[in-house]
Amino acid sequence: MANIQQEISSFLSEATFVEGPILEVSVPEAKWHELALYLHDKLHFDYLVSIVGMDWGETMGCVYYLTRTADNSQVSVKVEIADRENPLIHSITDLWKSALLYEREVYDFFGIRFINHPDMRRLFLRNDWVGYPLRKDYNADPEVNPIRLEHEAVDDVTHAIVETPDGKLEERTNTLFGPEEFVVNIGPQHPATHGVLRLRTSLDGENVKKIDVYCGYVHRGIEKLCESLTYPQTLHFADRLDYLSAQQNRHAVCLCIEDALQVEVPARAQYVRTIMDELMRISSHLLFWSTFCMDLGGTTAFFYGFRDREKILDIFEETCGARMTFNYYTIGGLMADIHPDFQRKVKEFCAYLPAKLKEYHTLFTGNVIAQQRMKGVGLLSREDAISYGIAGPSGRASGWACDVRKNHPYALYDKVEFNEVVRTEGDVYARYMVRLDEILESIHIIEQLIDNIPEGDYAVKMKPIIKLPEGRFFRQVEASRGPLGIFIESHGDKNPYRLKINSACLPLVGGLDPMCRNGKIADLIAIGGSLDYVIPDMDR
Amino acid sequence: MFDFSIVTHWIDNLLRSVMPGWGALLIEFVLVGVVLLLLYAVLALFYIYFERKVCAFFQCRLGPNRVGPYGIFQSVADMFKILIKELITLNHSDKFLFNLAPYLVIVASMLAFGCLPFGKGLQVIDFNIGIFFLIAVSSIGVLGILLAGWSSNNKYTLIGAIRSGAQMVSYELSIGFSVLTMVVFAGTMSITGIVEAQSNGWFIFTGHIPAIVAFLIYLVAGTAETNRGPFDLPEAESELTAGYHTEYSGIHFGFFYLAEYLNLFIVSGVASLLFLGGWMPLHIPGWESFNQIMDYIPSVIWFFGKAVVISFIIIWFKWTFPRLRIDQLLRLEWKYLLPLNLINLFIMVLVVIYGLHF
Amino acid sequence: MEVKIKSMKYEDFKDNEYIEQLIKELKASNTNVVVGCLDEVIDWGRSNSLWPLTFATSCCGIEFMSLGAARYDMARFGFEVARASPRQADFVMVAGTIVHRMAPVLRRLYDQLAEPKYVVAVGGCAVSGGPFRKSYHVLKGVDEILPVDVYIPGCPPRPEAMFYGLMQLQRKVKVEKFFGGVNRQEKRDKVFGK
Amino acid sequence: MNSALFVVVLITGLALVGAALLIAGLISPRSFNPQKGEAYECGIPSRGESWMQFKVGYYLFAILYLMFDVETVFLFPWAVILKDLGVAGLVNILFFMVILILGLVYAWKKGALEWK
Repeated sequence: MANIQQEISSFLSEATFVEGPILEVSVPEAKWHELALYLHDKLHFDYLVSIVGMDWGETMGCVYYLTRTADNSQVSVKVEIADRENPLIHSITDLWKSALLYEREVYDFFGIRFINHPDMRRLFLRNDWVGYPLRKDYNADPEVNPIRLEHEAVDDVTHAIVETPDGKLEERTNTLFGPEEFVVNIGPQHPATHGVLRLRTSLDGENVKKIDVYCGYVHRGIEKLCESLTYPQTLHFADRLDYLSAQQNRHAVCLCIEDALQVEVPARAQYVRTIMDELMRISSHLLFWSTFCMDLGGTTAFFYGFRDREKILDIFEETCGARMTFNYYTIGGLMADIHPDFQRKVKEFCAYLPAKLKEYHTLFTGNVIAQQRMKGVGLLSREDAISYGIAGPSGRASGWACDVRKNHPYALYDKVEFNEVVRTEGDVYARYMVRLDEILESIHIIEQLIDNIPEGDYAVKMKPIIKLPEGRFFRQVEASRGPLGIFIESHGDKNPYRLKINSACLPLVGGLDPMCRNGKIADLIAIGGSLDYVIPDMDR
Repeated sequence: MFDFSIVTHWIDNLLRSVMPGWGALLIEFVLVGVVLLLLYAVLALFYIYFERKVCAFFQCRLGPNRVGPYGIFQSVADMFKILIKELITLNHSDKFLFNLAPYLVIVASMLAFGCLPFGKGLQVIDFNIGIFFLIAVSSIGVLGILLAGWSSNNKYTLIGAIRSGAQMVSYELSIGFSVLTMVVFAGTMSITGIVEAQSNGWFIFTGHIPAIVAFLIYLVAGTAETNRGPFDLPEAESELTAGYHTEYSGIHFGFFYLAEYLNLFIVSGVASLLFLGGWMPLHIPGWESFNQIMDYIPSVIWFFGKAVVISFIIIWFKWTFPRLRIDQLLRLEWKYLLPLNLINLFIMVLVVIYGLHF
Repeated sequence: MEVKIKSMKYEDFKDNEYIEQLIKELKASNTNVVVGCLDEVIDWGRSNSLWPLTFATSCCGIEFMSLGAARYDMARFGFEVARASPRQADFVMVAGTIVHRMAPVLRRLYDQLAEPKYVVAVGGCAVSGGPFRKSYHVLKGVDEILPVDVYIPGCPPRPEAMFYGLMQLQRKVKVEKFFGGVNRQEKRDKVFGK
Repeated sequence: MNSALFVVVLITGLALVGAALLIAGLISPRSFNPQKGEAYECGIPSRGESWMQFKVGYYLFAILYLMFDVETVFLFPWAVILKDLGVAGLVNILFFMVILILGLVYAWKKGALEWK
């Protein structure tokens, strides 16, 4: 850590540092791209985890979180600019591909435009939206942005600000789709996009030429809502983000807040949290299997997957009282103790599932047609996976060992023994197999813990009003679809100054276009299914 | 074995005894039409119900069970509803072709339906080139699908239609060749002739290996012809929303829905008449008493029983296999089925010429 | 008159006033016997064959999927065929949050549904905006842009609750007057002018 | 008699469609709004026409099909009388078949059977 600080300060004397769990570097905007180049090329920070847009009142800016995949060391860079009217920051899309979507998101929420970004359109909001909602001075009057029932104009060109070699800024337009192209909308209302994602797809017969992703069809403004809620209240949104990894999401928020407060969570709660996380992962992967098979046309598989998922939901329901939005974890522990039958049922389930997995493999994995549809389709190299930030099971299928549970262990993951499932093919089949194998690993984790849940409190008693100390906090957990990061900037109040959810699914759609090019429509469906994105998670 | 031509002749004589010949003929024609229509509708409804129940049991569900005992009126309710649903007219479609498409689809399946021998002496159209005619008319259906997809002026339907064009056209070949193989064996194209030729044993038994291969190819190609099962690319729901009939509503859509199930029946009916002896009971040479018992089962039951069993297999395909991709679909046909078919035809010719069959 | 739904007792529907009101209106309108009988047949067919549009935006959509899956199996009631094309669907289950960007899309889907069509608002978000009610980008209930027939509260509602709501929809369909009621022929000129 | 029955079946099919459409047209409900008649494309207005030039790959298979289907038509009459012709019939038709198969081999070698 100190090492990185030295290297950066020797490279750039203007940089100032704030020590913390993650080193924070502040640079002036003019030097930012230079530093980014240095971080990427010389220090090998090849994974851009997140770009957090910020509005500090007087100034605006971004906080970048970077990771070096070689040793998983992290660094964050803060770039601050004073011009609120026409904020401009240099883009880093030339270094990290995941910035393509992240910077558009910042533009959408804060109006910060990125120099040299090829595509400065709004990401989540309509292109005729007035104002930038996450700015502190946003006019929230419904009169300004009423519900519009006319369709937004289709844009076939994008606008960009380009810096010419002599340092001048120029407005340019880039063509997305030519007038003669056969452009089909796949989604928002489409059975295979797993929700309301819109893919504008240019087709040549059956072949996909280009995909342009439109998000925001279920953008609910959670980050803005959190700013007016107290910390315990913000928790309940976590369940509704990626509802298929509800427990893990909530775990992330709790971890972040507990970290800031430096609360020690009782052992019993740690055990239960780990087990619940893994159960959630199993249920999510089962749902992945069901829907993926259905996308490929194997309808019966859908029913088998759901049949077994219901068994997990039964276990959840007994303890948490709900089938989907559990509201179970809380700051400092759990909402309630586990149900007396919990251990017995979980053990029964762990004994039941492996046999069923074999059945899945005979039904679907071994099928000739399924194999032909999956193998060699949607290739993603390790470098691309890192550059596009495609982590989680999809990244591990490309040979990138990116499991947060191993790299930055939380809860009990450093105490249990499990393998990180990594495959190297990087195709649809690998992504499919990684998930099915992860189910077995999760069962293995649960089996190690379930008999050893210690007695004791399930939660520490917290003060009725929770106030976080000032500072920036960032925690990640491994959700079912990849690392979910929670960023909180606290100004010492009872509600967060800014809460940013770094979703695991947004980078996944960023990688759709390169993966699907020159494939067939059917491949697009298979690739989309294998990435297993959840739209409300990426839209927030 | 009861010959249904006795009944038809009796009705014919009765009518002729009370009215002039042309009147009797007219009434007979109307009767034929009505019976055919009823049979068509009832079969389609039965098949819809049958498929739902079968797939429900594959999927550990119950399937429809609220409307009528065991839900048997479910498909009736569906048809009622579809009949009175709105027919949407599109703004920028080719209206003539849009409206023509369902006619083509239904008429094609109706004509093919009329060719099937439902029982002994129970057949509407019986040409000496019957099986040839059957293949010819059933392939009109693809025109309907093409027109439906093209005329809607919708990108999904267009892709669906063109997919189905490439698919149907390819698998038509396999159907043609496997039927040809059986025609070589039977030595006749007349449907009655083919069935009569199987009185001593069904072709699938007497024609041994080439007949079995032809049967398997026919099953695969027939599944593809009906746009079902792993070959449902033209209406691939997860890719093209509803495929070529995305824009069809109400009874317009109902026609495609009906025809899909009727085509399933026709394909299995043809399979049963070519390979499993049509309405011919199971006869095993030498087991006279067994054969006599088999003869007591009415021919109609034999035919429908065989057809339903084959349909069950085709439904089984659908609910087991994932969907093929278009290039795999065409590769399967042109690189595997077609050469296999040609070789199989050759073997069959040798078998026939040298009398190697039973 | 009782509106019967198989295997669900009349008393088990807790809010009968609305249906009673519909029946009263039906009786007051004095249809003749033939039309009345036809109506009954048609309503029987329609209520037992309501096909949903496969539409879901968020959490409730997963529960909607469980509704179709093995344990709950909505095919039993005749909600068998979830159609992906609005031309062939009978009702749209608005399962999940509807946001500003989605509003025109949903409206278009509703417009493109073939008559007779129904809307079921599933879950807190579709009913009122739910936990996101105060957000800048969320509709405060889907009834701001569509006429809703049945509301199913919950976050997300349990599949049993969804069944209850769907049965309510069936009951509503059962007492509808088809001739001169639901099928009144709207004039094209009224919408488009001459 | 058979051709008359053929017409009867044809008319039955037409009548089925016609009658059902008539009933549906008479009693089915109607509603009008500007968006209804437009193409359904996942709830988004379409961009441009969908009637446009389409990839040639599909037609290639149609042409191949033509070649083979016409040949099968010629084979059918031969198939019926094969038993009478015997080995001579086989030898004669072999010439024909070989040319046909050569066509397939040629197409295969040319890569026409590969979807592009």
